[in-house]
Amino acid sequence: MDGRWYRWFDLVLSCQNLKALELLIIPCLFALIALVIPRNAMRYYALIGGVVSTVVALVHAMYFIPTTAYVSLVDPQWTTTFGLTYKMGYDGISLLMVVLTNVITLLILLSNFNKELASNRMFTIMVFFMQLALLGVFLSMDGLLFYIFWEITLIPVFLIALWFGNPGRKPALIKFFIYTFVGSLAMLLALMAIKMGIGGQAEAVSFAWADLMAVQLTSCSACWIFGGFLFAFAVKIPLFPFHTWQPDTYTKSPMAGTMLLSALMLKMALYGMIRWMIPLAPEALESMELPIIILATIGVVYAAILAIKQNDIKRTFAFASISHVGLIAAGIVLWNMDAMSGALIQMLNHSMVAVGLFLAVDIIESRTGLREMDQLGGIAKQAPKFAFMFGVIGLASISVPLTSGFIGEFLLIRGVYSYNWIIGLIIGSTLVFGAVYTLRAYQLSMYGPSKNFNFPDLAWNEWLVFFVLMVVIVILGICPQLVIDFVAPSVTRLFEYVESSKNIAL
Amino acid sequence: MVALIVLFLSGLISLFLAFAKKPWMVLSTAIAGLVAGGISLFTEYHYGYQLVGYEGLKFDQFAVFYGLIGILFTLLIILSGYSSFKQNLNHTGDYIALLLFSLTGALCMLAFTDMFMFFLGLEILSIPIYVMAGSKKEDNRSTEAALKYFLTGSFATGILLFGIAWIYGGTGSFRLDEIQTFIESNANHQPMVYLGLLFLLAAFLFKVGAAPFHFWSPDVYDGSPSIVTGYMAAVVKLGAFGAFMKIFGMTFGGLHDFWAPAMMGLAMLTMFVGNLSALRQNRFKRLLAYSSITHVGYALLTLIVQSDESAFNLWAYLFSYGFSTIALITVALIVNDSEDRIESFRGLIRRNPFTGFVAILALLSLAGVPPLMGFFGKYLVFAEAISSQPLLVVIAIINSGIGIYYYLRVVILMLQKQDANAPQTPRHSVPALQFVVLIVCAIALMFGGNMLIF
Amino acid sequence: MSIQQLVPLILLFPLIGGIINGIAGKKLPKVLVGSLATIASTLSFVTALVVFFQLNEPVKIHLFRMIDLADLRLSASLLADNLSLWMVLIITGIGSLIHLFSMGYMKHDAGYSKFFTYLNLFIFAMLILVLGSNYFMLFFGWEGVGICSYFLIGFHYSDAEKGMLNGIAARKAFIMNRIGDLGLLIGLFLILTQFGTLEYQELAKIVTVDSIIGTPWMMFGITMCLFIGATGKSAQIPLFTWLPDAMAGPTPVSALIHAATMVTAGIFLVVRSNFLFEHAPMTQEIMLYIGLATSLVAAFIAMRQNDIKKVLAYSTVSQLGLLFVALGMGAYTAAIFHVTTHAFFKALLFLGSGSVIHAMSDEQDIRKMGGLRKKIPLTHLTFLIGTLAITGFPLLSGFFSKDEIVGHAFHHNVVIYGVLMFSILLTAIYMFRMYFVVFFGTFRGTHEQEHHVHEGPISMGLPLVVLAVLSVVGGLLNLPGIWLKGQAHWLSHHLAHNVAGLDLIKTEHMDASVTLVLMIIAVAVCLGALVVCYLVYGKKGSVPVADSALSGWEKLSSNKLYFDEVYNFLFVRPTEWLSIVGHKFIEIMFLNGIILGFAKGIGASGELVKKWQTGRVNWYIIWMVAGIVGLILYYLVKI
Amino acid sequence: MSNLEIITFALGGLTIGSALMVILSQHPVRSVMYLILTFFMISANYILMNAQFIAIVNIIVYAGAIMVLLLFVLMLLNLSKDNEPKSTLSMKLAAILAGGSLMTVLVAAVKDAVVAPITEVSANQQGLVESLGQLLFTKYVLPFEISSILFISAMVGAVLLAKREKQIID
Amino acid sequence: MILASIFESGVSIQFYMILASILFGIGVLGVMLRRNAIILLMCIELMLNAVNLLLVAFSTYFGTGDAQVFVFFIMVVAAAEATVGLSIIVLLFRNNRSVDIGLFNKLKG
Repeated sequence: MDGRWYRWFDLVLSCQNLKALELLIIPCLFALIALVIPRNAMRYYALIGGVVSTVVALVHAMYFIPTTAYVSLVDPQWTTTFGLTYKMGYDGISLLMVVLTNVITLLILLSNFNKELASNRMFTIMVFFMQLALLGVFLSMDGLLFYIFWEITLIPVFLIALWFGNPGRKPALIKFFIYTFVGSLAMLLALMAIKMGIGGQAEAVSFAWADLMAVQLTSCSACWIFGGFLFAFAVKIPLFPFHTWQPDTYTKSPMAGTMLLSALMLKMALYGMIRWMIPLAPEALESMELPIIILATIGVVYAAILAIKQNDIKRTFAFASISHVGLIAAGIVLWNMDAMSGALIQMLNHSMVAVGLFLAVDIIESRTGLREMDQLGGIAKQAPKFAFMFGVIGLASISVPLTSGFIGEFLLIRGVYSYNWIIGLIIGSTLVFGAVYTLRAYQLSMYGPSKNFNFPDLAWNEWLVFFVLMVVIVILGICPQLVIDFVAPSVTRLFEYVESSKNIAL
Repeated sequence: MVALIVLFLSGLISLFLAFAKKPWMVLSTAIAGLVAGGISLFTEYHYGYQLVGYEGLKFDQFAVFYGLIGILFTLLIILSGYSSFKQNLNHTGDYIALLLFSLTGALCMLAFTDMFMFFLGLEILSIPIYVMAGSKKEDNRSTEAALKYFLTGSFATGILLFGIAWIYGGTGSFRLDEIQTFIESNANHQPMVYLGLLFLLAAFLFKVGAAPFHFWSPDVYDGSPSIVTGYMAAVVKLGAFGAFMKIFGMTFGGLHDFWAPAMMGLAMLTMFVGNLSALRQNRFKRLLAYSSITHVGYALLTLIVQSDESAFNLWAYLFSYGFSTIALITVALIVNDSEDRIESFRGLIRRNPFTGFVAILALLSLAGVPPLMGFFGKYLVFAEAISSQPLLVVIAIINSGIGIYYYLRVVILMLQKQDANAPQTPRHSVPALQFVVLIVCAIALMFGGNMLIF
Repeated sequence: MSIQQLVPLILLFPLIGGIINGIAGKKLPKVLVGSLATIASTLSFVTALVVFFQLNEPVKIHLFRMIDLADLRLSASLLADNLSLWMVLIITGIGSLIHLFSMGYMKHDAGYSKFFTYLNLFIFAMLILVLGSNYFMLFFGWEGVGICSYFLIGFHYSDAEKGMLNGIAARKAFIMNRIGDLGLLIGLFLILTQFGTLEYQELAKIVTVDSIIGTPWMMFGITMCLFIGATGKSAQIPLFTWLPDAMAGPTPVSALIHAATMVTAGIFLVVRSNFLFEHAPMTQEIMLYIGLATSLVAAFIAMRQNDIKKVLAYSTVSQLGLLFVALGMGAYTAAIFHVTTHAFFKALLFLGSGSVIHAMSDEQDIRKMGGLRKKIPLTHLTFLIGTLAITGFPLLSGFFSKDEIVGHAFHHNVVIYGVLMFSILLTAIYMFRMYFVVFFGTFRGTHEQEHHVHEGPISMGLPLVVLAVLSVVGGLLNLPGIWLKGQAHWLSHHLAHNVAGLDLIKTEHMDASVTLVLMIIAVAVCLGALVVCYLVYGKKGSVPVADSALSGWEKLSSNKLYFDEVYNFLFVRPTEWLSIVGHKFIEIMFLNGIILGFAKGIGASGELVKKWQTGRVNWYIIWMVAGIVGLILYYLVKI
Repeated sequence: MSNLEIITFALGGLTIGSALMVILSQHPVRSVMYLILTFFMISANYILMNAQFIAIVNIIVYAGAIMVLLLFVLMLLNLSKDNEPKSTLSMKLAAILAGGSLMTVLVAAVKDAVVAPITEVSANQQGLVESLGQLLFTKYVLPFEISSILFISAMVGAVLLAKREKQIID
Repeated sequence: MILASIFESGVSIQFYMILASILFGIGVLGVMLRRNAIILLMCIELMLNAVNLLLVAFSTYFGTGDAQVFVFFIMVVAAAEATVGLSIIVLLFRNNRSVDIGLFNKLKG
């Protein structure tokens, strides 16, 4: 116990290596200043915040040289007794997610711009708070820090859903919170296990990523640790049998909540798989690969089939989301360059599509008050711009060529296919089923003669959101190599790192 | 030692100053006494001052740091309870003096070196609280709580004494160091040692409120005046756990293999009982009581897993737990209706944003949501335990998962809008002292956790 | 400009046209929109012509890297060779004509600019499909045309009565195509796994007999997957039911996409992959029989269809079946030849039918027409030429192209020849039946319609005339040896490079006298059908009866052999059933039930534990004592 | 068996008997009386064990002060009637089961105990006032002083609880 | 008169250990069985006396006085507890006109 009491005071002295942290500080500042911004200026303020953070992220991306692989932001030279090191930094993969986070946050703010919600102080604060937490997740290079940020993300999204969500949300939200919380606890368990040396291996020096990587696991404990992570991520993604919170939560959340959940929080879990789950316990990958892929495949087909006859349009897209992300998860555990590139591209695509689709749903809902497809219809005639944009997003969702969705799914299905052709064939059916439910949803709501509700076409901010999404989708669909070049060195480095750490173990 | 005297004297002076019917004088005496006590405690440790002649009390690092948070919590509780204390001018001095006396008992329980001081300290800690529990004299619930606390507490005292007697019979000494030496130097022990140990264990489990010795705590927490509940949860528990750690973590460390499995079983039982009972509670303090039972289950992990860090981990855990409890009790004092229903928190965040915010922080901290202090407390305990007792940690984690439900229920209630047709609950004004308490708690809950793990 | 620069231009014109129309089309005057689109398409055609005459050897144009991974290099590049340019000429040529036709046909449609946007984009996608230098590009175009087709089929989605139905037809088309696409995609994966590249030229070099010895199953797998893709796009059994439904789209769309170009993408795919198919005889056999069956089934169904466009649609399916028979026999140039002529006369027929529909104020049922011969003479004349061409009337284009396939079939297997001839006979019968019912007899429409019947504007007439001329003279492209020594088989020679001269050899070794006999039989079949139909429908003027009055084979034919019903029963219903049942039972009751069960179980045990807290001190102490007893027992047991 | 042993065992039996009567008598006053008797028996035991000071204090404090206080309260509250409600059968059964098994396991645990051999046989003067006084005011003076806190809090508590508040409206 | 230590004349320490255990057990039994709060208080005193007996027995057996001082403190505490306990009981009686602890079960669940 000696000395512990005084170590508090050493903290200030030992911070030596703090580099530019503006990525994290900007949302933090914007969240704080939002407390004193007058209500009628809030929407502009929020938009400025989104733009600033996006620009900063883009500048980081511009100055990022893919081949240097890792840029450190915080690298204290000390370690706390309990191993929390506060190490933060990014490589290509992280930076990609950082840019994605900031862009999506901006889009979320923008898409809410013409709503009453945008003037809400708490909403603005929560969005920035969420951005901060997400950036923390993607930038953390310390296991415990990762976990902490991971858990923090739960709070703003929960509050957004709770305060601004649809009627009857409480049970769904409680289910969501507890489910994901329990999942995260499993991850905490795994992190502690790997740090504290369960199953005979030596204790790790700290929670720093590299230190955790250095731990040699026995294959048994590797499986447990892998499983702990997997549970946390599987709940958040969600993979097949752990998805039951998702449709309810998506349906009951407000647009911003749904977007945050599907476009960003879900990516967090996938990112976690790439950065933490597999690298920390690669020994278990061999035995866990097939079960995960099988679960993913079941999820892909199952959710797609369920989506076919849903009447609630939001619920349809919720199931669609389950169906799509299963494929990404399968691609990640394949753990090879092709599938990983596909997974990353598809992650971007899924974010864009999620934002687009849920924005479309919200536009429909806020203008007609309806989400039931059998009562909708004829919107395309009244709002052709909207119909077009919705169509484009829908096409990206069913992975039509020239959209990023196609590239992603092409690489992913190919990856799964070369792993096992039967599974590849089954998982490939997502192309067919995806078309079935997406087009059904699109047609039932948009086609047909006009119904007796007034449907104004897109407002400028909505149009802008869709336009940005469309541009990103198409650019990625035509030049996926942009993304691949950006992340490939980092991914390669990650693979080599994992491979070398595995070799020592054997 | 000086701290003890200072605290006792300030209690005594408060008692008599109360005749002046100027409550602020009592309060300032108490605050001065607490501050002086804290400072003297710290300097005593720092300069190694030791009363000559008798070694019944030893203010080592352990005692000082446990004692300091005891003093801090008492200070916060007195500040928070002042507005209710001063309502009854006749007894303001009594209340504050009793709390201070009780605190001296807690200090004794943290600093004792033999069973005399331990036993006396325990009684000095308990007897004022028996009285305080019943201090709402016209309220049947309060008197019932006092009766239950008194009866079960005295019974537990009997158990404890029986245990001490057996220990004495087995080892021939009342002094902790002698007992420790005796236990560590002998391989096989007489049944008396084991019996004494088990009776002591039972008594301790009673004091901290672990199953199946926990039954008193929900009723007593529920019935007692809120401020007493806060004191019981924060300070009494601190004293009891401190002594527990001293006796079981240190003195009986040699017999760890014997008692740890039993304690493990009871810790699991405790977590489940606390958590499951808390799920369907409608009264806030009762919920808090069951939550505290669960937390006792977690804290027991530090005892089960013996390591160099145990004492610190326990300290950190109690530290984080105490702030949450005090914050919640303060909020309950400000907001709660006479029935103490959880429903009265509905829409708190809109009515009293600051109060609601602190309450939510405290609840989430209890639930162990990072980056609040409660998470780090929990984390320290679990991380230390995971390599030797993975199963126990898994069960604790499962319980954390169950526990989130009832915390979340209250949190959601606070966050919700009020029904349009429901009678509007008034905005509650927050007295300045309670506001200070809330601010201190909020800061501690938000940033204290990070400090804990340095 | 060099070919390297010209070829991308071919692609660029329709793309630019589409984009301009898409963005600004609503604000521009209609004439400008239409002519812009038409000019874009025409410019493509002209450029393609220039390239066509300049081209000596295949040219590959690399545009940019698309995906560049360790073992997966996919680039956006184009390949200009004889085959692709031939297809480009057909697409842009016929495309331009149809654009022109549409300017008149769609004049009164609200979605005028949207229509031309889609048309241009379709041309663009189709050009990518044929010009791409690898299967990946092909797949891009492949799906792209699917999407354009989807939007064009569902073009009138906001119609009061038929909007939703149009949508459903579009969706059906897209999904059935998607099933085929999945097959194609798997085929691509197989090729990648096996050969490591998707470039046609590299593949053609790699796939030598030596390198694939020992993997006949792989070749079979690859080609079957490609063929599945082709069945989807080219409407073969089992994926053909979408094409007749696709007639929900505007008529020019049917002409362009569902007759002349898109549906021949499957043919193009197989011809492109001939180096693969040549090594998979089993696939070729399967292809042949499927083509034969499709041809027969579609012809049979067409016999008792009364919607003018449906008849043409089934006729298209039937002709496509014929083409697959050719491909199955390895007669690639014959297939391309027939694709070309078929594009001419089928586009002509569709445009003609469009003209008829236009004249009849959107009436499509032939039973409500009749006697239009006098009222719209130009349409009548061109329609007649189209009909004669498709039925193989001597010396018209269809005669020669069909003849070549039939000749191959005769040499391949006489039974197949027989069945094929039967199918051709059926084709002749239903085509003449339709022709006579529409143009002969008395007018059977409403008075209003009669009053309104008129020829379309010049923009509609001109394409008809051009296509009619082409339908007449198209046969010259590939005259059989007995007709014009020396200049014979021009197209076959032209494409020889692409198909490695495989079937040219077969063609040239045909016996002249046999060819002559076969021709005579064909002529006999055609003329026989003409005479019979004239007698029944032309002279007697009998009108097809209502569907409900049919029985026996007629009922079967009229109900499309119940294909849709069977598919519904086998695939659609079970899936929907699964969806509903899965949601209700697996999702809600089982998976959610487990979670809720957990929650309920915990809640119930909470209630139980709460009961433990009785509120009575005695009990509390009893439990404490029990705890102590337990502890001591633990001691007694342990020590 | 020596006389002393016989006396000791008889005394032990009487102690147990009177203690049992405490919990078995229905009338509270009788219980108190039996308890006083038990205290006397225990004091006798103390004397047998040569602990005179404790024996005297036991009688003075317990039998004299505490029990009289109890009796006084009993009378004051008019509770001397035999009106204590019976516990339910299940509770009785559970209590007897728990208490019986407690005694059984206790006896089972201690019956084989071997207490450490006596090292100082000679020093048998501790039971006297003098030696205890020595201890109490030298070695254990701190607990002795600190027990004052206990008493003052007990006093304050008693006053706080038992005092009748002035009724504001009388 | 100073008696010789009883343990020198053949009585085993076991006897007092068992006697104290039984007395303690009787006290515990009483606490569990009775419902009159005052009787409960008495039973607790009985338990404390059993402890005292045990301690005095050990004290005599070991020949040290510490345990007797401890007994002294136990008595001190017992007195304080009795004071507080009785005042609680008086308070209860004043509010409820009864000291039957079976009636005080409003707090439960």
